[in-house]
Amino acid sequence: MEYTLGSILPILLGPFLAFVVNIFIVKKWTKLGVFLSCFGMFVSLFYSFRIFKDFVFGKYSTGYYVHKVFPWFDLKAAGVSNFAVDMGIYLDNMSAVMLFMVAGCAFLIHIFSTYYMAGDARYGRFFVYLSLFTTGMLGLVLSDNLLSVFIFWELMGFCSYSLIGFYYEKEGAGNASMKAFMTTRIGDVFFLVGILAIWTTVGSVRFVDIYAAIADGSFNGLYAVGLPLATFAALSVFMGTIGKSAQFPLQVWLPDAMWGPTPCSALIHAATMVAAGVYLSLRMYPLMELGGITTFIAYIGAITAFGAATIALVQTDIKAVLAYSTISQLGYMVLGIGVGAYNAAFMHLITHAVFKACLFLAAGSVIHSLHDHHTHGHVQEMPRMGGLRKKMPLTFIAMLCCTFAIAGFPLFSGFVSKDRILGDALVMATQSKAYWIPAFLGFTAALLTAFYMFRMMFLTFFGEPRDKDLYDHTHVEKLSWNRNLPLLILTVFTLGGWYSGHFFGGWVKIPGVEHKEWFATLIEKPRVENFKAYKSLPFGSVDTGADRVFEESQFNPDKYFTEKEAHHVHLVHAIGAWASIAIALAGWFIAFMMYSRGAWNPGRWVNAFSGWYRALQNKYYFDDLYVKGILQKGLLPFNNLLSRFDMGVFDRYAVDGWEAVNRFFYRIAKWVDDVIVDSVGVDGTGASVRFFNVILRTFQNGKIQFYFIIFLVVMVGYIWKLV
Amino acid sequence: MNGHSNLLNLILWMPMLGVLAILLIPKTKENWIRYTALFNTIITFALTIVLYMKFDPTVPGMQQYFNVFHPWISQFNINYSLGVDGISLPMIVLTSLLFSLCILCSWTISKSVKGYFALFLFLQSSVFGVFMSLDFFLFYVYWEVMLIPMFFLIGIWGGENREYAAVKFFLYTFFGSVLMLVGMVALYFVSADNPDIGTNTFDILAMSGGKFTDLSLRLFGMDISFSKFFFVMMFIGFAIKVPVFPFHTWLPHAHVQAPTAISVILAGVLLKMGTYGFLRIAFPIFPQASVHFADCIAWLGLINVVYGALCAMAQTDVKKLIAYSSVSHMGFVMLGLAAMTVQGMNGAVLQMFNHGTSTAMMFLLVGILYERSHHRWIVRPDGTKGFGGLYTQLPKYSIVFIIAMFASMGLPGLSGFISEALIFLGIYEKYTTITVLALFGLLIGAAYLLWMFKRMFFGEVIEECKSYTDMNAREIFYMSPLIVAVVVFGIYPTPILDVMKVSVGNLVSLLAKFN
Amino acid sequence: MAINYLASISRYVPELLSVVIMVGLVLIESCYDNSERKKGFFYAATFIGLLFVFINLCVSLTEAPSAIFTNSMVIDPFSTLVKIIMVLGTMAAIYLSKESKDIYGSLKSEFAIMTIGVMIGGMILASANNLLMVYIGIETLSILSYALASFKKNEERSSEAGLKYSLYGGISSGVMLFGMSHIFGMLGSIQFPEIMAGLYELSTFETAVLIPSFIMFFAGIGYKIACVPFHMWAPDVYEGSPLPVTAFFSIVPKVAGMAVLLRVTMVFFGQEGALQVSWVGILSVVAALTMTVGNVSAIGQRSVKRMLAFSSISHAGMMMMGVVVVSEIGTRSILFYSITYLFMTLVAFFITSFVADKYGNDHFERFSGLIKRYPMMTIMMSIVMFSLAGMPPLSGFVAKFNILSALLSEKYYILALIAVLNSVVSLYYYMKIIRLMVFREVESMEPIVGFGALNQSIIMTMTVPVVMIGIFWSGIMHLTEGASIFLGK
Amino acid sequence: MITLSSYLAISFLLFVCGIAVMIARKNIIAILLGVELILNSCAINFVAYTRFVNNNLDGHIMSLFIIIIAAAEAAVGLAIVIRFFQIRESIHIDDATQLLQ
Repeated sequence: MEYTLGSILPILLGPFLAFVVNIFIVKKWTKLGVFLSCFGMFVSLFYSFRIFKDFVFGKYSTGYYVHKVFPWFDLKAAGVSNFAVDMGIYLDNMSAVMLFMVAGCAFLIHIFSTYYMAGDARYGRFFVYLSLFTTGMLGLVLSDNLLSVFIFWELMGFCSYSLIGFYYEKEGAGNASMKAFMTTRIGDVFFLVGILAIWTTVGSVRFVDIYAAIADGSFNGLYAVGLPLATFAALSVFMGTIGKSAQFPLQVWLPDAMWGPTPCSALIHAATMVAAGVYLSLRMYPLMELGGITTFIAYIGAITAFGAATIALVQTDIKAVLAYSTISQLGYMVLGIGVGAYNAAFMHLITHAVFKACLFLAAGSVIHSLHDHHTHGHVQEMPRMGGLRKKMPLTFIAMLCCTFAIAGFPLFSGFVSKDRILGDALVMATQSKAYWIPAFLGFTAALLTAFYMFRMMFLTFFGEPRDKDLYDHTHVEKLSWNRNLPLLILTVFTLGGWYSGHFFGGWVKIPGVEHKEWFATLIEKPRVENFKAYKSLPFGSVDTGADRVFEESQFNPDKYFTEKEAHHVHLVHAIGAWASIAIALAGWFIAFMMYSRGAWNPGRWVNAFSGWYRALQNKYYFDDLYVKGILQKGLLPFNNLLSRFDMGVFDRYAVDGWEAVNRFFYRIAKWVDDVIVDSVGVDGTGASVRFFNVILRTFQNGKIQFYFIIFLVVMVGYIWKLV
Repeated sequence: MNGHSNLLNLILWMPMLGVLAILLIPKTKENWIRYTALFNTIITFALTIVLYMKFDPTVPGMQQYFNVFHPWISQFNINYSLGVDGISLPMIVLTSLLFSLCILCSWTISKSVKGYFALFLFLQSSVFGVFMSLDFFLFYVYWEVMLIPMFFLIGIWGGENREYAAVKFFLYTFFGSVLMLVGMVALYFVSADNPDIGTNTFDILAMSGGKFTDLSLRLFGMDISFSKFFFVMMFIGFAIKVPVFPFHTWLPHAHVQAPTAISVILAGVLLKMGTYGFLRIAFPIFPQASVHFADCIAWLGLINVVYGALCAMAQTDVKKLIAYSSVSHMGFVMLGLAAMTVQGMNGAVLQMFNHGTSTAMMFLLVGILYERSHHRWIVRPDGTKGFGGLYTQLPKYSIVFIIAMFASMGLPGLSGFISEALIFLGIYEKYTTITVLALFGLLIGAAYLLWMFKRMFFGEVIEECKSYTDMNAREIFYMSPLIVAVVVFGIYPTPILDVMKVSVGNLVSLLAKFN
Repeated sequence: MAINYLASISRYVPELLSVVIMVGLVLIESCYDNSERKKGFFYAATFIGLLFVFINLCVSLTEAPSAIFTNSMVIDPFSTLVKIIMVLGTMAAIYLSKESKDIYGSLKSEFAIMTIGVMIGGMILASANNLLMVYIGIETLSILSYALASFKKNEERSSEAGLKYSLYGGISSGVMLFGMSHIFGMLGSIQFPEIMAGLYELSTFETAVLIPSFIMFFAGIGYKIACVPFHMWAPDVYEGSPLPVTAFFSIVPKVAGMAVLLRVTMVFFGQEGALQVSWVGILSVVAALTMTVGNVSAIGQRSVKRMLAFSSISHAGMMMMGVVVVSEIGTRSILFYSITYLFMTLVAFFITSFVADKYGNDHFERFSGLIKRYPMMTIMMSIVMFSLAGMPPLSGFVAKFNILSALLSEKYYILALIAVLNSVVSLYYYMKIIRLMVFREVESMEPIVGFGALNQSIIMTMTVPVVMIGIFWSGIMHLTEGASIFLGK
Repeated sequence: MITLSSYLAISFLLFVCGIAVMIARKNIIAILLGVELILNSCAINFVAYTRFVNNNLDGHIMSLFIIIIAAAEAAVGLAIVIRFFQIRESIHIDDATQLLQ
């Protein structure tokens, strides 16, 4: 396949042009606009798939990449500077997979939105944002450098702001959107610091250049703010991930993101936005490794995974459960990065995107059906649901599959990816004691995940309806293509076989199907030494793919290990796999006992751990800490103080003060006079004037003889001074 | 010395022609006056576009083609000398653009229309003069003349406390500029001693290039470096205009009290004159001192960024908030100047332009709102909401506001980002700590704007906002060029960067010699 | 000898003509009874006469300098230019007195006669080339001024002003004379050229002995200029005198004093040495003090007249800065300053006077909202105020620029800084009046009688130079450059 | 032998007396007299210097003029004092303190 402008850019231009056109037309011709958005997305999906096909079915080589550059702007001045900023497109296996996933999910979410948002007053506008949002993510994936990553990254921040604040009549939406934007922006600022650090060191922010610089050792021996430069840069970039991917301690924004319409939650939580953070960390993995912060990353990931899972235990809002599960799963991905499970982390990103998109859409489907006739709003509270599987069987099936996937049941995608992460964590733990805690937290979180997901399932779909009135008003699910098709497609992709190559774990072979561990084969850590002499060509020139020879890669899971190590690793992986299965089942069992059978009363647990329960309900008080502690008690009073200082003190005394100084001298002059001659014939008009006149008399007291004295004193003074 | 084109003359005097025309129109024909002013500014804008088209971006320094030179005062070797280079061209274009938009925005002014528009055009001419002068004396004259219309425009058409604000603005700036005056005259007298110049001169270009590096002067029995001493003088003069902390306190007053159009001009153009002064005068003439004081400039820039942002956050008056945000944003320009690298300087000049457009949008929007509400409280002093639910009530307005707001906070894709990124890139290597801290200023910048937006636009429409009407055609019309500018230059900054990069590079290489 | 005198007289026409006018006016005054006809005739004679003086002076501006009356006076372009300024100031003051209500109707003609007398004193001072002429000039100037100060003879304040003025004048002229006598004793001559020649032959000890004498001499001149600390009389006198008198005082005696100070400095201290150092040292301190005290005092004033009076003190300080540099460029800048200052002050006093006549006082508040009633006058007043503060492109700025360039050409950086900072301070109170006129609401819409068409056009005519000199000052520069001081050799 | 220094001493004495009178006396007429004393001390100086040091007429002319001008000054001064007295009915200098800052 030829990589030209025409074959890559439509991915981006599809949704982008739809966005631009829609700005102008969507209000008047809503249907056309919506169609345009979906069509743009389809174009994007089509071209993404072409690339995906070329990379995965065509070249099938780990080293294959396409890099295209075109100039953006430059500051070239003869003899002074040669500085130029180029944009570019960098395609390798990872971005090809990512592109397909993003475009696919986004397309399906677009389709679903035509169902979900149809009655909304701002139906059209929603698609405007959606298009831009997708553009941002696709652009980020296509980017060949950190700067354009940052640009699209921020663009997504803006879109998430707009989408979360979509229902702007609600005060809460305003808070949530601002919170989302500000929290991620904290990470962004660090990310920008990282970009600057890298840019000034490497002289470029292209991935290939950074890899080459790492290989060349350009970072060695350099320091910034007391840290080795690589560590500093890696930490800064990772802070970007923490913000965007809602890692501890900046996880607070993501649950609030559900203020937006549910499809947009699906987009934020699955394909875009949060995925971007992990994607960035994966791209910058060599730097993280060089900076030696992988342990730190593992801890952050594990803490997030565990902490969010615990909070999810007590949520009653269906979307909130999903939101915390997202944070938790993102924690897994970050944990994966931390323990060196590069491949698995990325796979979890993809699998999670698929099943989480599906979960959210399904949740949306549920919520959309549950219409409260009293408040005229949708119902999201699980305590009011129950027994819905009869009313909406298709949604139920979709959601069940996804729950299996996320809980890590065998055969489903979540098992494939999560198990590998946990396995690698276990391997790391056996090698270094520092990793025991992340590994332990990871396994615990897996148990919790299974538990809270099944809790959600049981509460929603099983048992008796708890709000009879609501239940009765709920329509039986009618098949509609734009509601069920996306769910169906996504459900199909929750199967693990799409990713592992073996639909039945390798035990059952389907005849006629070649079983390839394509994912594990194609995605591997960037090997920086390969980039020492890279070649990037501007658009328009002949593609370099032809003159480079890429060998078809073979699956070799042990290529990083010696034989002895490989044995050990296999053993640990096997233990990990069985443990995960056991844990998933245990989670299901507890949830079953509690919420389906009612054998164990959750209330007792609540009472027993009431302190913890409260802490969990308050999300470990992070919001309180940030909003009340830091913002309301710290920053705002400080700002007010500063502002008052600025206008009250600074301005009054330092600036208006010059007049006061004048008056001061003026008064001193008067006062001196009062010492020399006492006051006679004060012509005061009022008490105050009199008072000041008595105290502060001038030289200019009107007494001519005093003037004479001054005259002579000064003159004698001059003479005395000069002679 | 004269170039082939009289374009600069034409641009400079066109508004004065407008002033004359307006003075001749009878007071009662208010619409005639408005249309004359509008017509005049549009012609001026067209002329600046012609200038832009004819401009040759490859020439470093002044474009001989456009030079205008007439002897003025032979005794002092003062000349009426105009020129344009890559640094002044964006400013000239920005000026003419903003002025023509502001005429539209002042359409509703009803108090002595004649005086308003006459002064307004007078202001435009003097601003052009500042950006075009190549003679220090001429520069100074325009620099000061500009204060007079400004004083009246704030003082007559301003808000409640306008008198105080006008006087403060005037005195502050006057204070700074007289220091500059001393520096200017001192330079004149030492310039003859320099073999490169040979004669007493006010010619900025002749004096540029670090020719006064080795001079010293005696003050109170101490030998002080001439260039450092007068750099500080000029620094204060320009810093007040920028405004750099601690010389910034006139700005909130002036902005809050000034009528909308004047706020726009003040923030959009006049503040840029300060940084332009650095680029045109302080840096080229005293490069060595500039390098010597770069640390101070950088720290002051940082203080501006953070302090301005923190103060902005505490404001309950929208306009004051935006005024402080200008303080913060001009801090970025100062940072870029302190960097003295290609990226930083280009970023600074670009930021001057971009801040001009984005902050103009903000002020125009606040003005539009003010016309409806007649107050500007986000939260009233008694704690009640001043605005609420504007998003629902004024959808078009809100969209434009969002664009302006995000442009102002430097969202990629909108104009502020590239300039800020360039500035940071330029300054990072030299001042890592400052960069990191300044980036937090950026963070706070987002915080106060979003917080303001949340408080004013989200939620239910409060009772008093229900009567507000959305933007009308005129308002949309004058906002649209700015929207286009903000978006286009955010995506594709080359049209501006191209004209200025060679000139800026010239300056950077000069400074590099002394680094 | 007789030929010599005849030649001298031919160079002395302006002064003689002025004397003739003065005497003639006395005659007219005494011959006619009080009628409108007399008034017309009287003023016609005054203005036509002064116009002749003016024309004569203008014509002689380009003539080569010469010493007349056995070297006791010099007629050089410098003195001629100073005289031109004084004549213009006098004419304007007389016109103002004619229109003003502050001068009693019956005394208006006397005012004209006396101001012409003061002007003659100033003329003598401007061309004085020996100590006697300086003394005679100062006394002529002073004695008539005493009378002018107490012109509102029924008013206690006015007569008190005259009293103070005369007593202060007495002591300072006495001190000056005492200094002069010792200078004469040490150097053996009262002629400037001879004194100058003698000065350079003195020993260090003798120089040191002379210094007190010079300081005493300076005290006399300083009193006339009203520079700090010899300014004490000025605020009281300015306040007590009628407004036209104040206007007159802030121009003619000041310019004359400045001329003689300049001449003395150039003649006696033109050469570098211990004398020059101490003289310049005193002058620079005095100049800085004068400016600052004048400005700071002006800030607190309620009355516009007093504000203008104080500001005239600070302007005198500014002009003295030009003396400090002791060079051609300083002379030039002072002359330039005087010319611009003349017009600015006149316009300011004219407008103030008419407003004050309307209300009976000249407090700042009386100017409130003037723009609503008299926009043109407001614009003129604003222009003048900005000009006084030194805003470009008005002539006040150019004048200050000249002074500044004189200072900086001799590298007096600190003085220059003091000078410019003072102009910031001055801007504050000048702006106050603009603020009131433009920004405030109008007190009443009643017309102000003084602002008739003629007066308005006169004020506008006088404002034209304020603007034009600010923009096209090359010609005036040329004029002042030509008007160098003739040292009498 | 009467030398120059004797004259100078006398004139200085007179000068100091004049100053003292001007400062110390409260009677306006007396103050005017003080002025006269000062002027006369100057006249003595001029004459003495001419007599002992310079043999030209400058000093004499000076002193003549001093006498004339002193008279004129005294005349105007007295006129003003009379005016003041008519209004204020006092010639006490401390009554002339209407004008002050």
